Amino acid sequence: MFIQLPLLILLLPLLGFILLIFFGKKLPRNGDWLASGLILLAFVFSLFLLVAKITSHSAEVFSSSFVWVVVGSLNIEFGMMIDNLSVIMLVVVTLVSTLVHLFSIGYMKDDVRYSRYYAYLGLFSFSMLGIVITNNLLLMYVFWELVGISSYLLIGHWYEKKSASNAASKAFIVNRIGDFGMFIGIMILFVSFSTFAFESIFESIAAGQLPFESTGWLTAAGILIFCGAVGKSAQFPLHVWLPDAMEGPTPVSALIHAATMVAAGVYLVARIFPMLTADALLIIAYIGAITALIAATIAITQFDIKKVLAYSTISQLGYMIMALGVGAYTAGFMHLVTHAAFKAGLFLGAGSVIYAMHKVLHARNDHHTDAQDIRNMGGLKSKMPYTYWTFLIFTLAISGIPLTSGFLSKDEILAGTLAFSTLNGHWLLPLIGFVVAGLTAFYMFRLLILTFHGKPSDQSTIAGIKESPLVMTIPLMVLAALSLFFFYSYNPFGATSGWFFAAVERPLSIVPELLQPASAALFYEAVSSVHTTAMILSIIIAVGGVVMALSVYQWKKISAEKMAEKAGILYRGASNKWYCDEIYDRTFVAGTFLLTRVMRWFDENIVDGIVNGAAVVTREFSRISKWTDDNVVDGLVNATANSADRAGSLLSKVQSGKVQTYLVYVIFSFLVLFILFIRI
Amino acid sequence: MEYSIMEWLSDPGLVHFLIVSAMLFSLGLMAVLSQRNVIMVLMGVELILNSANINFIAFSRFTELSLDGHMIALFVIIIAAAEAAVALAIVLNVYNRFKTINLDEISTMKG
Amino acid sequence: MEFQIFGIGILTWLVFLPIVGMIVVLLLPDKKSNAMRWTAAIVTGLQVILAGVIYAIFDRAKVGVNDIESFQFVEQFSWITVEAVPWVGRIEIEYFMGLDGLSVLMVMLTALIGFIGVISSWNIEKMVKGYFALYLLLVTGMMGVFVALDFFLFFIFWEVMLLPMYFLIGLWGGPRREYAAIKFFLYTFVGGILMLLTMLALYFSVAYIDPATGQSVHTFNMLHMMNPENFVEGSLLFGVDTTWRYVAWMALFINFAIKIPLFPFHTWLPDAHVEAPTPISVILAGVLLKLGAYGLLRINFGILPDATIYFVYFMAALGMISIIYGALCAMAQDDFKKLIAYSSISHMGIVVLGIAALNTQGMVGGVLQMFNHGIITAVLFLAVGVLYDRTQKRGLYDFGGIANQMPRYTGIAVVGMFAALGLPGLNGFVSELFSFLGAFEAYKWITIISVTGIIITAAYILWTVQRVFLGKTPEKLETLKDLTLREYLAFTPLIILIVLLGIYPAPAIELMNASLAHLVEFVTAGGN
Amino acid sequence: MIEHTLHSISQFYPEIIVVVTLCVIIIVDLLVKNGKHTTGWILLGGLLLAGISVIMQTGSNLAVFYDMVAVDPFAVFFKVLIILSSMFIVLFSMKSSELEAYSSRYGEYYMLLAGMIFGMLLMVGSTNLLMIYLAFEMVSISSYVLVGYMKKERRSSEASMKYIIYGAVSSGVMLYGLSLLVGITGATDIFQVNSALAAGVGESFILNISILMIVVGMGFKIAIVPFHFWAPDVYEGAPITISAFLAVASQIAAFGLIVRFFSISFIDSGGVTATGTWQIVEGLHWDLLLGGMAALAMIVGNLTALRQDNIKRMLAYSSIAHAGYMLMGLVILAGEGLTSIMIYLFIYLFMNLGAFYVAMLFSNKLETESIEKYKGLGFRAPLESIAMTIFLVSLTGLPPTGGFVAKLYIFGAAISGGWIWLVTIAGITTVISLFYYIRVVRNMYFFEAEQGALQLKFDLPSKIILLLLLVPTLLLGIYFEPLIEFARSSIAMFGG
Amino acid sequence: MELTTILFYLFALVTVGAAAVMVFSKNIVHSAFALMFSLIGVAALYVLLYADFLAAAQLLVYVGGILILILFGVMLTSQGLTVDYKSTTVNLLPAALLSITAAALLIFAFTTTKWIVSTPVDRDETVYDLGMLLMGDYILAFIVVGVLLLITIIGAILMSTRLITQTGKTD
Repeated sequence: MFIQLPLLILLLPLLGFILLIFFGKKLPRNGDWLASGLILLAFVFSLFLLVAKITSHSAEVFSSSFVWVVVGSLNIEFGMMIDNLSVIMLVVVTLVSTLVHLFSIGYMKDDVRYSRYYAYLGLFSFSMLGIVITNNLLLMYVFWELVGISSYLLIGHWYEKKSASNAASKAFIVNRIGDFGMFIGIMILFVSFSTFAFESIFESIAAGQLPFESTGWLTAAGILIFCGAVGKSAQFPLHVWLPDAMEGPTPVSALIHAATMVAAGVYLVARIFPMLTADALLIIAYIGAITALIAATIAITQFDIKKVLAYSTISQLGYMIMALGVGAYTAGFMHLVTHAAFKAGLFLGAGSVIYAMHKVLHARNDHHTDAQDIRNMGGLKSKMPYTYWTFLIFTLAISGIPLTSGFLSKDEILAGTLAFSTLNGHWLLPLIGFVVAGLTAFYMFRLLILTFHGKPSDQSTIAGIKESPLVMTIPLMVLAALSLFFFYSYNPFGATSGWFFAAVERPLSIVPELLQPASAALFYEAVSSVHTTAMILSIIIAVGGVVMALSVYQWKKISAEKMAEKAGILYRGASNKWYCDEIYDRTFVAGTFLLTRVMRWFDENIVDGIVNGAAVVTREFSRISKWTDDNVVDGLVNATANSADRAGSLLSKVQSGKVQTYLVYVIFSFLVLFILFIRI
Repeated sequence: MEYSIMEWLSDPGLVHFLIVSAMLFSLGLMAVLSQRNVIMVLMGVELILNSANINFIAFSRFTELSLDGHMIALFVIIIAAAEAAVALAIVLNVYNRFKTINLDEISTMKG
Repeated sequence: MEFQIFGIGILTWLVFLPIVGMIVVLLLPDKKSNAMRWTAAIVTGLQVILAGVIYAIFDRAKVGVNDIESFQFVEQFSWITVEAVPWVGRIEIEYFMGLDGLSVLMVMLTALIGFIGVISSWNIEKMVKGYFALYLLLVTGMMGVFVALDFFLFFIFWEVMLLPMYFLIGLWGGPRREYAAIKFFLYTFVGGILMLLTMLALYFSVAYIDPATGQSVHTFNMLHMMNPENFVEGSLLFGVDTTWRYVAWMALFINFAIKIPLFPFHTWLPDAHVEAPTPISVILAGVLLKLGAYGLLRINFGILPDATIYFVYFMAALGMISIIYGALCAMAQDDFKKLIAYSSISHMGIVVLGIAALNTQGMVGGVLQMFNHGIITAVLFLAVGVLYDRTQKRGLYDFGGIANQMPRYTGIAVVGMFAALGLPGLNGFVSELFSFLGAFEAYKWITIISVTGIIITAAYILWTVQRVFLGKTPEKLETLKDLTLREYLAFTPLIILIVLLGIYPAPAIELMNASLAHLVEFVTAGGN
Repeated sequence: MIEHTLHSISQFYPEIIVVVTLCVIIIVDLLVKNGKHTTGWILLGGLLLAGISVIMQTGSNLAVFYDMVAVDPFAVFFKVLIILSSMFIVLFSMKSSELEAYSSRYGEYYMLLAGMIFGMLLMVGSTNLLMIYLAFEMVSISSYVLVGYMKKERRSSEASMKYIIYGAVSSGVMLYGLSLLVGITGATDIFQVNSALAAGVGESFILNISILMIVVGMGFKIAIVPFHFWAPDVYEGAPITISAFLAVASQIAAFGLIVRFFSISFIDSGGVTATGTWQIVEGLHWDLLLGGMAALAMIVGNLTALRQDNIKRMLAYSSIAHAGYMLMGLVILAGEGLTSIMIYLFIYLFMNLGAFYVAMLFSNKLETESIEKYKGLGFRAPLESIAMTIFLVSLTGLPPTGGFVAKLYIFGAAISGGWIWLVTIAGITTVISLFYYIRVVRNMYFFEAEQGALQLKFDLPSKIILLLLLVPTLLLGIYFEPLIEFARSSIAMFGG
Repeated sequence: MELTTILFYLFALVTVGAAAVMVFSKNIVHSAFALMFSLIGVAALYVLLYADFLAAAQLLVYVGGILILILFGVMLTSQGLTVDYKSTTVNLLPAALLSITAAALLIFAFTTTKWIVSTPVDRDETVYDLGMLLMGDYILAFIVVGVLLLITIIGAILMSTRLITQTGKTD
């Protein structure tokens, strides 16, 4: 059951994809019911699997492989692996996917490529599920790329818009850069261990084998594979694609760019966690921290509702990565799960708002007002009650207010970073953690307030707003419910006592002892000692952030503009996304383009020139092809060939047409040959 | 055995004849290479052939070649005559076409 | 050997069927252009069937390479024998053909691409007779190179391709076809001369003792050349790691590098591709480039293994440069065909990198990449051809929004593009994967640098997709029609192969596994 | 004495037949003056008979006329080639329209042709220095006149004059060289020359001078650089048939002479060494000398040909280059080299005659020899253009044509002889040669014919002659075993 | 000093001197006559070398035949009645250099070579022996020369007579 069922779950969305891509337009309702039904079925199976696994075989790992191809004497195997991590992910993916499918029925109703959209959703779900259940790096990489391509297709769904197709390409290429690292990491491991399977790799490392006999390469391998996560989970410095990816339909953002695909990086790190050395983990932690901080600061300054959420996502992903880096494995993974729920909810909520705005604007034939700019909104609370209340719950959850799921996971992460700093002295990590917690609360409430509270800038627009249809609000409600604490732990202030912590345990490190991070036991001891402190601090900071937001935007005690002015360069930096895009454009992108042009020039002039050989031959070419040039060309050719009375050139004089001159040369050659000949 | 120059000079042998032939050869060559007039060139050719003939006859007398040298020389004389006849016929024909027998003016084909 | 049709071996049929077709085409009256088309289609179609038969009965366990016993479908008989020349010994040239794991996949590729080329040639209207006659001659040449086991025969087939190609580009090509044609001719001819000289040097250095008569026989037989014991003591290429062996290796390498084409011998390719008519581009990229890599494997690796080991690093480095350089140049192109041409350089660089690894993964990757690249570029060139037929344009900026007008076409083309980009699930990925895996084992840094090529590849391919297919449809393109049935016919088998081999490459890999493993063993042992 | 003479005559049928044919032509020409090719047919018949009698000489190996001439397989091979090419030339002449203006002089034309053929047949058999010179002059004097046959043409006259001046001087120099050789060795028979040299005359300085002087004369005949200057002008000025004859038959005969002369006179009679190479007479290095000249010929011939627009002139330079390739065979001091020369000549006969023939056909219709004017001919004269393409491709040396086999053997011989530098130059120049050959092809095919240009129609005999040349050119590229056997058995006497 | 020595130097002087006059004379008719003297000198040298028949042949063929031919050539190719006998030169410097080098080279070679000299045979007359040789060893050459002369005659006639075209007009 633990092998067949996951396979079925995996294949259901693929079936949907194939059916819809070929027959989508011929099916009634363009097949949305088919796609949704299939994914729902997958969800049901996943849920069943989760329950069965957690309750009856919690500690076991089910694995199955088959030989994909034989290369030389090597068997390259493919297979899958079901453990608690993967069953939880299965449920998360299928659930969010199901809800997004449902939501899209409303949201994408009038789209020209409706069936194509659902097909791509199916492709995405299939690939994502593949990442979840695979048991080896190669297949992981395969699905990794496939989610990349489905993400590309979905971001570029409205490809008539230049910005959309740009964003799609950008997302894919930036991801490729990360995947480049991952690929090299995989190569290192494969070349060393001749296998792609996690299990076998770990066994080999545990047995003391190291890639190229070097601990440095082991660390490098870990970091390189993590590069994949950097790309996919939009970690600094490869985070630039995610905000742009908001060009895709909002449900897609919810599914791919908030809940599942971007979390794949976190999942990957969790998968390879045992083989990461302390050095690698530290780098991971810092990358996460930096990402969290940068994204949070940017989020404060954004006005596009989806952009705010996008940066928030990056920030939260940074959190998760940081958590894994410091060793708070379970907390990090749990944040993935909880975040999936509330961030998907936030996006769908935003989608609901945008849908409503768009409808009004469309009805008014207004194509200038930006349906996504929060400055054009305000006071939507009464118009869209369902959306508002669910949105509020999500906001609370992400801000880490107690009684929400977000509080549980975030609190554990903060405690983890604190514990880490007590163990290793890296105090910057908890500091960033807490600052970001405060920033998160602030910008999320800013968003909430500006969107739903206060006065709209244009009353007439808001007047026409209507609540979205049920098919869109029901997913919101489901997700809102899932953002509450009791799904994860009966204790609202402590996640450790819940089933989740029991089910997902931090695996043992298998790297050589000297390279290991602090052991789980040591770590948890430290965590428990700082837990209370962390919790109190986090609550204070979260509430502080909320209050701050309220005082600026709700009560207008503090002027946002003045604050921005005071922050000066910091504000400008943040509002311009710390110029990451610009820097990349000016350096890497421009550099590459320059290089390509240089290469092209080089190729068309230098290489062609040199390879074409002696100048004579080259000129002969052009002469033959054009038959026109007679200056340099003829000079050279004549030098070797002949032409009457060209001074200085023996050969060109030779065939002068005068027989006596010929004879002079004959006799001369005779003498020359004689001199050469006699010497020999 | 030591020869003085005078002794050498006073006893004309093979080498003396050969030297005469060499001088004749180079004079013939000179005519061939430098005279513009075709007929002068042909006269030069005759000189060259004659110089070769002197060689043959000289060898015939001074080495073991015996009468073979005479024989060859005889044939060379005949061939020289034949060649001269054909050459002059061609020259006449060229003269009819070009109205000149200056070799360097007869060069429409070159390159 | 074991499989004959009317008493003639299957390989002979395979190679010379197109010649039969050519004669038929030549004999047909000038007006009957359709009959000529059908003749070509039937002949190449028969080749596909024969290739299918070979696939079905090919024994996957036999290794081939340097062992005559384990070659399959062997046809060997003396072609030219001059008995006992006093100062040379016996002279022998054989009609010697056979298949092993190295060549079988290429034969299939040639058959398939040859057939598809005919389909896509259907709308050629200019001098149909000449076109198909030359085309079929070309196919014979290509097929012959892949099955020849006698160097002389190999060389003949190799050079036979030159002239038809020259005319096919020069007569049916684009505006600068003449320049492209002569450039192609010149490059290949230079290589050919180098190969000729090396072949002769090999011939005079190799002599085997005929067991029947005890005579020492000079031979062009490649398998005899692969046996180091057959090198005559004191001959030019006798010994191991001698300068002349390096020189010979280099001469052969340059010849093959020109065909592959490797940087810096590649500049004929963009011109040839751009100017050639669509089906010829397909053939050129689909099969002709593979001849180079195949030659490297069969001849450089097989006959001069010691020099191969000596130069292998150099080869890998050139592979790397080609990958990066080709990709960068591709990115800078505005011409669709030129872009694909440069991408071919890049992709063939992967082949070289893979086989330079001198391990099974790399070799398998390399050879599979040859096959896959053949399929993929065929799709891409066909795709360009479809647009060119409709608009007479090839500039990337001439298009946009094609996806709206021609959704099915877009789907197919984009699958091809993604396969070229190395998307998992499509065949390009599998071969690139194994090539890189193998190469990484041998050369860490070279491979790491090479892998950056796939990023650039992604960039230019996506950019191309965006420029051509995405965006708003300009008005002038609004009348475009989607694919016709004939075009479908050309695309479908290729797309099926792309997907099939992407998901499950084993059917292709198992064909060559044993041979390549043996070749690796053979070369790394220095040929002993 | 009389017995020997009579016996010699019985071994001398081919030459006698040619001379008799000559006489018959004179008589017939006096009787019948109809401006038709009657005399041509007579010559053709005579050649046929001569050919048959040559073939009947196969296998005999003797010296006739008091060791003046040898009748041996080597001579037979070359005689076959000479007669074959002569027959083609006679056929060409019957199809040539530039000769038609002189139809009243057909008799003389064929007489001179017969004389030239007679000289060539003597050339390849001569083993006596006097006979060599006589044969040489025989060929020369006839060809001087034939080159100037088109009397009304300025360039024909000019060519014949240049030719005779150049030829007279060259043969004069050669004669001088011969006289020195005779003086040094005291012998006129080349076998005696050889034994005298092998006995050690020891005077390498004067010997070298004499050999070089002989090389000047012989180099003039095969138009090898640097003694080639006459060739382009003469080929251009002469009637195409005669250009072709000079380029092929004359080349063949001269090579026969050179090969025999050098490899008998200057090879140490000790014969073949253990490694299969020959020893040269001490103090001589004509292999390097000839090698250098071969290299020069390949370079100069091919490079200069690039610039030519006149097809005859281009083919002249190409012939110079081919002479260079063939000469490579002689510098290799082994039987393979000679075999490869003979194979080359055999194939060269068909392909070069073919190229000249198509050029002639085109110039018959187009009245121009400019390659530029060939534009669009590929569509106006399909068969002829295809044939031309094949001939040129064969001259380039691409398989599956005979030219490839020829190059293969020459290159192979050079490599096996260790002359890598020479063969490298040969390779490079072969690439260069591609340009000018392919330019003709390009002009024929890659340009549209001018507006209103008509199809060129050729009569059936023309096409049959074409096929007679085309088929061997192609066939020899695929199956050449008999040719090799023939060539190989013909030089058995040199290899011991 | 013996008579033969004096005669040798005399004849040698005549031969070479006349040849030099021939080469350097500006008047072509003068040159022709100088050539005659040179050829007579050669004939005299032949006599010194006991080649009586050859000397006779030289006088007959050369002086009697070739020279007349040359003079005819001079006459026929001179412009009309106003005879321009001027002969000018080209390539003077290279020609002189090459000729002198050639002469120097040859003389150097001749003087340094150790010739295998046998005792000179003082022949009475050579005609009979030559006749025997001509009918014996050199019979083939004799015949060939016959054919050659035939060809020459045909050739010379072909080249020098005016062409009668088919329409009957002369060229």
